[in-house]
Amino acid sequence: MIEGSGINLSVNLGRIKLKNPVVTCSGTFSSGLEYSEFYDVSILGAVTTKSFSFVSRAGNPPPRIWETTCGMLNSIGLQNEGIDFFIKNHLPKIKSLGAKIILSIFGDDPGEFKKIAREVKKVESSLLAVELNLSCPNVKEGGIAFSSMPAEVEKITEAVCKILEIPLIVKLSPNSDSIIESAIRAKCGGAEAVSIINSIVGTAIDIDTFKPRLGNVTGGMSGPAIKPIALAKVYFLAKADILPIIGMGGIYDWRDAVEFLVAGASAVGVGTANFVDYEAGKKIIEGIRNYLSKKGINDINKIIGKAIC
Amino acid sequence: MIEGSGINLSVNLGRIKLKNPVVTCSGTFSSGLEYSEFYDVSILGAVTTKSFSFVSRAGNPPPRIWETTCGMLNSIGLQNEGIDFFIKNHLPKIKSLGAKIILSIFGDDPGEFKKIAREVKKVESSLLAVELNLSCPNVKEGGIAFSSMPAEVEKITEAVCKILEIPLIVKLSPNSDSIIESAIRAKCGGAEAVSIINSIVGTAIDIDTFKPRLGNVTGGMSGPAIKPIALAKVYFLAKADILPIIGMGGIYDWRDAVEFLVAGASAVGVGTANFVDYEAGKKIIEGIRNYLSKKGINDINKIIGKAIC
Amino acid sequence: MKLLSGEIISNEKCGKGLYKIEVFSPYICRNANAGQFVNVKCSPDGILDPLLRRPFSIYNVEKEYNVFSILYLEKGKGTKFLSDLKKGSNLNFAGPLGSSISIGDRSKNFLLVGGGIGIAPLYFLARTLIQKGKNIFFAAGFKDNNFIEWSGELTRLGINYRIFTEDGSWGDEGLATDFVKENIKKYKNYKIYCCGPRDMLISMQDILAGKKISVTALLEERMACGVGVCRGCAVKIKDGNGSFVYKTVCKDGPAFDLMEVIFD
Amino acid sequence: MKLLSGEIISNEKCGKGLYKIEVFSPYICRNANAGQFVNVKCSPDGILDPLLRRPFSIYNVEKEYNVFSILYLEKGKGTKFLSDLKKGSNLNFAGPLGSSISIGDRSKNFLLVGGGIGIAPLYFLARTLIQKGKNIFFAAGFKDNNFIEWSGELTRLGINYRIFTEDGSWGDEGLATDFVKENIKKYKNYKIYCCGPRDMLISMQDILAGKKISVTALLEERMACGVGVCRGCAVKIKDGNGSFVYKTVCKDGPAFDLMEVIFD
Ligand SMILES: Cc1cc2nc3c(=O)[nH]c(=O)nc-3n(C[C@H](O)[C@H](O)[C@H](O)COP(=O)(O)OP(=O)(O)OC[C@H]3O[C@@H](n4cnc5c(N)ncnc54)[C@H](O)[C@@H]3O)c2cc1C
Ligand SMILES: Cc1cc2nc3c(=O)[nH]c(=O)nc-3n(C[C@H](O)[C@H](O)[C@H](O)COP(=O)(O)OP(=O)(O)OC[C@H]3O[C@@H](n4cnc5c(N)ncnc54)[C@H](O)[C@@H]3O)c2cc1C
Ligand SMILES: Cc1cc2nc3c(=O)[nH]c(=O)nc-3n(C[C@H](O)[C@H](O)[C@H](O)COP(=O)(O)O)c2cc1C
Ligand SMILES: Cc1cc2nc3c(=O)[nH]c(=O)nc-3n(C[C@H](O)[C@H](O)[C@H](O)COP(=O)(O)O)c2cc1C
Ligand code: FES
Ligand code: FES
Repeated sequence: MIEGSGINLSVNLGRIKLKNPVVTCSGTFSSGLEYSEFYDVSILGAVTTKSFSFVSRAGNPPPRIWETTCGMLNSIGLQNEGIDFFIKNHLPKIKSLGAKIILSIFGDDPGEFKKIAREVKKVESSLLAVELNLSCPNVKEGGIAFSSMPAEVEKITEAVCKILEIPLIVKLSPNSDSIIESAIRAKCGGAEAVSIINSIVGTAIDIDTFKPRLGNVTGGMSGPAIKPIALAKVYFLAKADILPIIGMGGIYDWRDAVEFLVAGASAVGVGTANFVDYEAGKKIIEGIRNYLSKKGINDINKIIGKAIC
Repeated sequence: MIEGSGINLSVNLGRIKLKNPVVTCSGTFSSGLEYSEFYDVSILGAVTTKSFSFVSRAGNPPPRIWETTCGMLNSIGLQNEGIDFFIKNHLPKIKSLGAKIILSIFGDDPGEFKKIAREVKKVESSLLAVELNLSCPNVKEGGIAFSSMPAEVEKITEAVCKILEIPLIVKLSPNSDSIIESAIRAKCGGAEAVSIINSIVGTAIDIDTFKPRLGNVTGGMSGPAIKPIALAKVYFLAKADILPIIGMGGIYDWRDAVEFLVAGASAVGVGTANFVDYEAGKKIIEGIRNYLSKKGINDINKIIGKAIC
Repeated sequence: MKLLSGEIISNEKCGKGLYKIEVFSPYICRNANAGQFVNVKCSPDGILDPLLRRPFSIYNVEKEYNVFSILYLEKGKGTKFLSDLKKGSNLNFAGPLGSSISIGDRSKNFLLVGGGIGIAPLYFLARTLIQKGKNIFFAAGFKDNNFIEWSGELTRLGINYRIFTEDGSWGDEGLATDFVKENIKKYKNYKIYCCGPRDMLISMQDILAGKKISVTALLEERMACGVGVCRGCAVKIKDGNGSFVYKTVCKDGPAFDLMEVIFD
Repeated sequence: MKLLSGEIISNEKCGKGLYKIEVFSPYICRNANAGQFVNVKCSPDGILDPLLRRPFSIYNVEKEYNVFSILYLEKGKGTKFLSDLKKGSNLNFAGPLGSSISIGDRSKNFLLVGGGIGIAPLYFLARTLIQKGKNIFFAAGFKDNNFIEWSGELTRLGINYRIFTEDGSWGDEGLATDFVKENIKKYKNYKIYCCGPRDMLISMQDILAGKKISVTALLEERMACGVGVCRGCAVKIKDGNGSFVYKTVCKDGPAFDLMEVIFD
């Protein structure tokens, strides 16, 4: 059902070739192993792993989750077991499932990014691409992400680019004005594509205790509530025509995914939706295919950016 | 029920004294006349009018409204009959209802703001305050608001401040990094308080026609979906302790209102909620009073900013 | 206009995705006039998806029983919620909203042209006209025979009517507007009211261009407030100076002089 | 673990805001073990408020009928939605999630200490232990007598139990934990399982400090995914080096060695 039927779903983001435009969002799919119990994750365009740092990180104090109206806040704080753990434990398993992998990495400074890249170097042929998470809103309370410092974006991208041969994706933040400038710098640094958006800074407060609902005071907001905001960011960046875009933020079903493609994203990321509908990724791929088939469109590339005027 | 009971609900934002902290958001309550059919609008802390410009404005082409998940986009484009119409037609009526009035004004440049201010001067004793809308996201497609140019914020505030004696509120945009800087400049210019947030730039696209859902391509997002984002902006600005804040963005019920107060807002604005529950303003005042009474708190000022650490 | 809660007396299917809901409300029955609508909260208490209220024309008012009704098509999540509501539970709505159609004493003959669910407000109008002893012809056009079960209600009015369907499965094959076009001479002294899809209204404009027949259309537009404050439901209306102004469907309308409406 | 849809066999009130829902699911009945939970979508198809699934312990499994059940308290909008679900409609849930409690052959005697709705997973555990021929004592503490209707189910298990209520309106006045404290010597050779409010678990830690009695607690934490991918449901667990690691309630738990849990 997914393959065949004469409709082309494959997209290219520079050197990154995806058999269909649906990837998972970093941090919402782990390395794909859990969800592989619900469906064959190799049908996805790619699995984007959660962000790994050089050494393991404990993450933020709980509570880490707060549900908001049609959205959620998280302050996970990049809890992860470190890049070596990923390489030794997750990578062989997820590879054996046949999934294409985008590895998300995160560092506190350009130096840490380089150190991770050197580790990744050893297995880069097993990976489709590396995504540089320059935009986590959860590290410090309201902390500034690299993504809002365009010069840093270029520096880090360039540094990693010198080490790795596989394509780089730069993940940018909606929490600053500088998406376009940062995308330009990412391109200068050698990136192949950008992912937008990471979660939006938000908070919630308990009116009985007067304490924040999250251990880390603020968190990153994601889910259907933020879709119109994410879509506008994608639309404007696509219009600026700098690098291919993986669009994400609030995608819940295939209609949302198509909307991002039409707005100019070359691929889409499914995040929070995975928590609500464990089969979201699969259903979105099927939905896109049916949509194209009903519309008599034989190539997904024909709708990408169609709304841009 | 609303008055009496020994609980103090009155708050001061500099020279602006409100009998309770609940005001309406500009553009969501017109001048209060329609809603006065649902309840006595004089019970509100104040009615903030929609934004008036010097001469009338036709507004943006329809469609102007799109519903999003737990929120909405609008691209009204500041349709209004001009400041003279307000002064001659709305002002006498809303005054006769006993409502306190915050007049929102909007201009294309400092010159227009001055011209409006000179008209307003004639009736300023009838007004509680003037709100300078420096942050409408709907004027141009993705247009830059004054609010993202701190120097302009100061210039306009100062210009109006020289003309009017009544307090000024400056309404800022969430669509830029510069809220804190703009608030500082607003203070330098002589403002008494800031209102945050105006609506957030967003869009939606019709996947059948590939056209944007709004005549103006992008619009301003409002409603419950944006609450966590607005609350974080209020929290950080309150922490910076520059000017008193009227907090708004997604407030739907009294719990939301209390959350904004606890986060550091000295007053709250009710916007989109008016469209869903025509009595929202009234219910929120009652809800806040009951909450304080149940908690045994006799003065609302005791909870303002309680969450700031 | 008031924010109200009324008991649902019945909520029954009368076609594919077509329902009629009857609600107890003395206030609406006392105050509503043809052309007005109610704005309905289409989610349970405390649930905000869908967020905005949904506008529905008042389809009928039965003063004897203090019951008014809405005829509606299931389209999306709001109307899905409505169709699941059980008899005996309460409907949260506000109304009557919009301006009433004022029926002068001068006109005697009325032609009502409805397309699809657009027949809903015209039904209330027809009942009002009957009470005033007017002469009415009702031309109703549909895609197919989905409204056939409903048509009993039309028959019971005892007025002259004709049904047109695009697929010919019920009544005459064709469009109600084609019928109007062919017979327009007959309706010179009629006042015309129409409600239906945009294309139908545009056809009516074409047919009536230069004809000096009074024609009122009931318009639809996406709404946020429903009470005239947000300016969301703007439609372009000619202003006499060759230019236009934006008027609100929810407050200035839904009824407008069709020849003044600019569709673009 | 699977994403499932199962017919609701019954959904009945058994106390103020307390309900038991029975759902047909051969898969859950085949695969679920004590300590596991299901993650339930608590809004209609296409409606996203509330957005996230709600976790509920599996309360009972009746293999003969392929029916499992959840005992739940109405708290907010998710559980309100649940309580409105009608028999014959379908429940959208995923499970069984979390790790199973493994019951070794060595232990013979089990003390179960439940507080409030915390008795739900312990009930399934008790049934499992009974099947294995274990000796069980169930100490259940409540605020008031709201669970009195439910207690018939406990009686029918035919095990020894005692009920404590804070207001003395049912069973003995007092806390289940005070009972455990006073009688701790009796339970030296017991394995203890407890589930209930945070304060109860902290009391249990105090009571058992230094006692070398094996005690397992079933924890709760706000969840996003429920399957171990988001790290949202983190709890602090001692790591042996005097430090701690964050473990997930949804995958590593919900059952943890209580003496290793750091509440701060
Ligand atoms: C003045 C007026 C009177 C109406 N009278 C009737 C009636 O008597 N019977 C009936 O079946 N329908 C009527 N409609 C249309 C009705 O409001 C929509 O079908 C309904 O809002 C769809 O809601 P939904 O959630 O099911 O669909 P969705 O498609 O999920 O709605 C999404 C959004 O679009 C808006 N919307 C969708 N369709 C329309 C439309 N045609 N006009 C305006 N807004 C729309 C909704 O209000 C909502 O904000 C009327 C509309 C207006 C403006
Ligand atoms: C492993 C586990 C097992 C549980 N088993 C049961 C059970 O058998 N019976 C029962 O009645 N309840 C149980 N709970 C608690 C149940 O999940 C909450 O009562 C329910 O989520 C409340 O949802 P709501 O929408 O009604 O309330 P709301 O307060 O509106 O919920 C808001 C948010 O908080 C979360 N939340 C609220 N209370 C809790 C809680 N106590 N623990 C975790 N998250 C919470 C919700 O999931 C949601 O994201 C269990 C919780 C966990 C973690
Ligand atoms: C629980 C959670 C954890 C996340 N962790 C990461 C992460 O480790 N790295 C990253 O780049 N983005 C992370 N994100 C952001 C998502 O990848 C995505 O950009 C964002 O959630 C918006 O998409 P959505 O609305 O579809 O979830 C996380 C999001 C959530 C909800
Ligand atoms: C339909 C609509 C029109 C608005 N018009 C104005 C306006 O004229 N001036 C202004 O300062 N803000 C305007 N706003 C923004 C609101 O005042 C408010 O800042 C924003 O909607 C966030 O609050 P909410 O989520 O409670 O609606 C408008 C918002 C809406 C929804
Ligand atoms: S819907 Fe707000 S003015 Fe008509
Ligand atoms: S809820 Fe996601 S890891 Fe537990």
